[in-house]
Amino acid sequence: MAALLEVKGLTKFFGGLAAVSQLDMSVQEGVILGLMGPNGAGKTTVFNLITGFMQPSFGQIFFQETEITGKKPHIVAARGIGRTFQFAYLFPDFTVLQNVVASFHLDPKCGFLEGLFNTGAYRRKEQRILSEAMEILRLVGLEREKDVLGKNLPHGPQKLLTMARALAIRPKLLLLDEPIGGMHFDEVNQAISAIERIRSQGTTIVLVEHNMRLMRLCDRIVVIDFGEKIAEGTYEEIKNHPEVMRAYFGHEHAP
Amino acid sequence: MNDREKGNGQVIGRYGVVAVVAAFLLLLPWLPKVGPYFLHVCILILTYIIATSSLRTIYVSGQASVGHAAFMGIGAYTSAILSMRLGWSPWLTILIGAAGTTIVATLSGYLFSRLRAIYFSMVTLFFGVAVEALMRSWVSLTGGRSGLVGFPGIGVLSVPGIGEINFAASKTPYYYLMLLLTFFTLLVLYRIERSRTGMNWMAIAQSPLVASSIGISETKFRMLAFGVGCFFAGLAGACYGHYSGVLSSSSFSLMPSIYLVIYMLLGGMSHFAGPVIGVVVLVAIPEIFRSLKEYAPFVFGVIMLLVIFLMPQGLAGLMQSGKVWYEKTFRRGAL
Amino acid sequence: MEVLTQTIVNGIVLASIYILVALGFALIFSVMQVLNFAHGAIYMAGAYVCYFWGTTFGLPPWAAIVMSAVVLAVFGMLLERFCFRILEKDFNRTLMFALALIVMLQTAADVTVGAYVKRVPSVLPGLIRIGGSITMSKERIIACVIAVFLLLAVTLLIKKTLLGRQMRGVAQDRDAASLHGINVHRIAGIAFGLSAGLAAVAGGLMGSIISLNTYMGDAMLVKAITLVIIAGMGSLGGLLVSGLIVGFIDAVLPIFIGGAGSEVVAFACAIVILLIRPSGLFGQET
Amino acid sequence: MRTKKVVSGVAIFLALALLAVPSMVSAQKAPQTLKIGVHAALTGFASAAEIHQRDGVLLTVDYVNQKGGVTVKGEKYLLEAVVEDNKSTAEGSKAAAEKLVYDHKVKFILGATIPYINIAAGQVTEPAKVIRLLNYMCDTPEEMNTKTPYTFLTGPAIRAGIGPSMDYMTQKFPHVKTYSMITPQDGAEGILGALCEKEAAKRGLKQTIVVAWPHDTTDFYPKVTQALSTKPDAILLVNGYEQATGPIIKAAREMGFKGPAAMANYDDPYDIATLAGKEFTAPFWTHGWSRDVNDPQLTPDMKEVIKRAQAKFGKFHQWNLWGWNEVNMVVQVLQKAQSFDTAVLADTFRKMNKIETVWGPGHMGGEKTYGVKNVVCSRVAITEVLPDGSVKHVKWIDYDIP
Repeated sequence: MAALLEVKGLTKFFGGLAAVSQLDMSVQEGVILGLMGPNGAGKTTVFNLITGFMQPSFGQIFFQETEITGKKPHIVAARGIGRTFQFAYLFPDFTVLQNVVASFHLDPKCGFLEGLFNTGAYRRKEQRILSEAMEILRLVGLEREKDVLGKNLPHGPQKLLTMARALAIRPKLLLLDEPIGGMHFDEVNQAISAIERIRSQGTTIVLVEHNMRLMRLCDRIVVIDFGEKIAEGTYEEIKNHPEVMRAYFGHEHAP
Repeated sequence: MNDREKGNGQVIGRYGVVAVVAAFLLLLPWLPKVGPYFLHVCILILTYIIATSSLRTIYVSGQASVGHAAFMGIGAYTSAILSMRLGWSPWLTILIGAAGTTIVATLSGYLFSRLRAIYFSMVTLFFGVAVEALMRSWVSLTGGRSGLVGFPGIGVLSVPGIGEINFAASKTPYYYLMLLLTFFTLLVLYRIERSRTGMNWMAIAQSPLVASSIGISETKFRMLAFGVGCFFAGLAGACYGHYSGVLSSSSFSLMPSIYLVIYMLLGGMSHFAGPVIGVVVLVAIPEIFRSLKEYAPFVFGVIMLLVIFLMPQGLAGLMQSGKVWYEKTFRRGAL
Repeated sequence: MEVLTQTIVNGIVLASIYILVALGFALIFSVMQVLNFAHGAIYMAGAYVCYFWGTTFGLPPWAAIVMSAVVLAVFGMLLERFCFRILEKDFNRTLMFALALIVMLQTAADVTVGAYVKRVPSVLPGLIRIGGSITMSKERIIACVIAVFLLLAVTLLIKKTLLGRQMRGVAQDRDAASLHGINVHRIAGIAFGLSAGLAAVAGGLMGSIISLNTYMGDAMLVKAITLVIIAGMGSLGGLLVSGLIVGFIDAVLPIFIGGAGSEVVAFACAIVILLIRPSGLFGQET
Repeated sequence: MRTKKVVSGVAIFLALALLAVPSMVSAQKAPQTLKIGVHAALTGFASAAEIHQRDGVLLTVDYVNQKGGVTVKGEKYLLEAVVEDNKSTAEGSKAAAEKLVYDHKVKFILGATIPYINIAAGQVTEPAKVIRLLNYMCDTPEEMNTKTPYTFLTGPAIRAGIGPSMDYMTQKFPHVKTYSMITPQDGAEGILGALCEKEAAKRGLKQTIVVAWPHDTTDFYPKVTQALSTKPDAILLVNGYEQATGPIIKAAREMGFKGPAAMANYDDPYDIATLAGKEFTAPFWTHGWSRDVNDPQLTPDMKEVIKRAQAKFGKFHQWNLWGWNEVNMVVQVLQKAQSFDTAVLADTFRKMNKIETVWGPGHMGGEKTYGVKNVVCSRVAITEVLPDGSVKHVKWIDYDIP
């Protein structure tokens, strides 16, 4: 079966040096793919290239057999790729619920005029959106904080909220950039269970993470270092892969 | 139980207030001691309310424009020149003026949408002064510094049923026209802001990055906001032009633009009612202090300073905290 | 021939004064992140204070300029201490305060001395002859010299001295600077005083070249902003170039274009540059 | 937080208190007064001159009232000047006119100077049939025409000065054959340019170029360069005001122009000498007036104004004369017409073939030029600035506008 996301020879230069070079990667429908690598390996750059926040120097990106290379972020999102950011970027002056509701911009395609005349259809749509948004909040376990302003949330819940927001565009592919970075223990559990539930709903996920617990969830793992792919395989295969060892610990045998 | 009663009471109270205000505004021209000059000031206030509220719409989408008066100018001059040169009816030319303004605004809005924050403010500032300089120097078209005169007023409108309304005879028809337009403007702007479009605008204002990650096109929605805002600016400008009967470029230069911003910020940008309050206060109070002659601007300045240092949320914010305080005491009374 | 020379010299004169004003505007922006729209009004106030010292107190012109610079510098520091510092990090209120300041200063000038036609007594009246036919006014030349001297001084101050290094530090990263034990408020105060002082000197010099009026600040504010934008925020060298560009536009174009056409051209240039290079000609790409 | 609320409460109280004050002030009124509206720029760029016109009106009103006011149909009326600021803008002008016409219900408005301000005010006063006395007007057709029967020009007309200036030029500087004209870009430049060309042709002079400068010009070098580029024998300034005229002369001299410079207008010679630099203003003359109270050629009225202005404001400005002139026009017309019906008043005004201006005897004219006989013609002064920077009244020249 054809891959959901196909990345061919992706390359990005910053000035002289290559942040990503000749990266090939394909994500099958319904899997969780882990993108691993030491700091500065170029993981976030790969995300930015896929979602159109950066223009690749070379290479192509296909999503569902159609090329999305260098498309604008909002177009990529409309195609069905949701993402979170390494930092908990959100709408600080919206409540938690509004943060999620805002993300329903793409669905349903509500027209300017419908909104202006506040038609019955429009109101029904907004009602439906509201209930769906609550569902998503329940999924990540934020239903109780729904009326808190985004900026007043602690860091952990903020990260969960960004996940909920990305989920709200009903993505076929979800890119999570360090979804549990900076969370403390029970928040991590919350996040992991959320990710499992998302996956069980059949959403494909690519996630960047150092945390081994999270990596165990992954069906496949791609390891990159200095922008190049050094290994690919299941968690077990990767765990003792010499290249990975060198990349992480500088020598071949595990600590 | 008690609460529900109170709730009903408040609801009734709110509608009561609205009804009273509406009645007042509608009956204003017929009240005793309301002379033509009073109406003139009211018409001025209504014009500025339209302009300032539309400016706020642009700010809601995170675009701090400092050239709004220029767009009023474009509307005013377009309408005036068309009605003068081609002899078209002002009713038509006003609409054309507003439409023309929207086109200019949407195009420039598209170009400017690549700039954010201060850089956007700066480019709008330059656009404003450039337009004003153009109006000033293109004497053959705009009459230059001596101003454009001799274009028709709205004149006589015959409405089946009501009969003939002569706009030239008194200010009352103009007052009602502007009142209607203001109501229309506020209604439309309010609806848009409360609709998903408004939500997208606020989203972009808060974080363009996140907004684009959830599929909101920054360019499109910023253009939309700019277009909508400037449409009403053009409308206000065109109507005012035909009312005043003389246009001079100096009315659309940097300072008028800045005054619109002042009205808005002083009223309180975060509240929809902010611009309305700001304009009413800042236009009405200097009028009361006309007798101070060349010292009058001090009053303006003092009010500004008071608001800046005592009311961070602007006058509207003050109103709200006042309401909160009132409700607190009300509840205390009830218990 | 003489026309050419005079025009060129005049271009340089205007440029130097514009740069003097723009420098202050840029300084405040980069150090405090404040768009000080009142900068033009301060320039106007400088001219009037200078006139005041020169006529009412009968100081010699150069002393009048120095004194007005001092007065305005103090005024600027007070503004920073008691107004802008309070409104810190609130862009809208800062902007509003600047606008209120314009209203207050203009009205003050209007009701005190405004109504009478006046001119700051010039530092060095009279003409000089270059070659046979070319004459030039000494005061324009001297204005240019003073301006250039001040520009050099300020540039050295910013580039070479400890204070300057601290200023640049604050401009780059306020928090980091304060972490390194730099008294950010002190720096901001000094920057504000410096900027106001420069504006005052420019006002004094311009006030002897042209006649005073209470709205002379508006045009100058727009000029300053144009310079800063074309140059790019926080680029000193850029200011030099953009200043010369605008100065020559103002000195040359009106000769050929009637009325206010030259302004249209200048602003159009600014818009185009902004759209092509938002960070200005010399600003570092963000 | 609480304190903040309290303080803001106080602030509002203060604001309200402030509101109360002016209403109280405007409460008391003297009986049997006749209100006269003053429509002057107290703020904005035109204020530099028009504030002094206002002052002139005020001191003249005192003068007239001291003399017992005006007698109409046996009733004595004291004058009261109500001043409104036209803010030097079209809106401001319209608003001020509205205020004067509808709130103060004045029958006379002593008017403004700048074309678009005059025109904007006319939009209000003409329909309301209120008599408006302009100080000055730039001859743009909208300012005065057959549709403005209630607008009068009482100050010296701009076109009156041009001829005399040229005559003086040809007499005193016979070598002058060409001149270039410098004028503000206020919409009148075309009309005035053509007018001057015609006048010049009569006197065998040639107008090489018309240079128009925008109102907010900061540096006049470029415009003067443009004017001097045609190598004229003289420069003729028409229209404009001191803040511009001074720097223009200064620039011309700095660029090495030594020929005669004429201001065919009523700018104050003292101000111009100050701005242009006393040492190198001459040879220069204007139609503004000398302040030398010992000069026998000055009219008694002028001396009276100068004395009173120095007593009242500590300083005389020639725009005080305009104010004085306007008020006395009103008084004369009222006494002649013995009525408050503006139609009658306007009619009487037009018919006055003898009327006293502050500058001497005058009569009505302008029927052929403007279509209405609403222009007061009297005489213009030639006032020269001597090489030492002192000012000398040369002569009076009577004029008539057909």
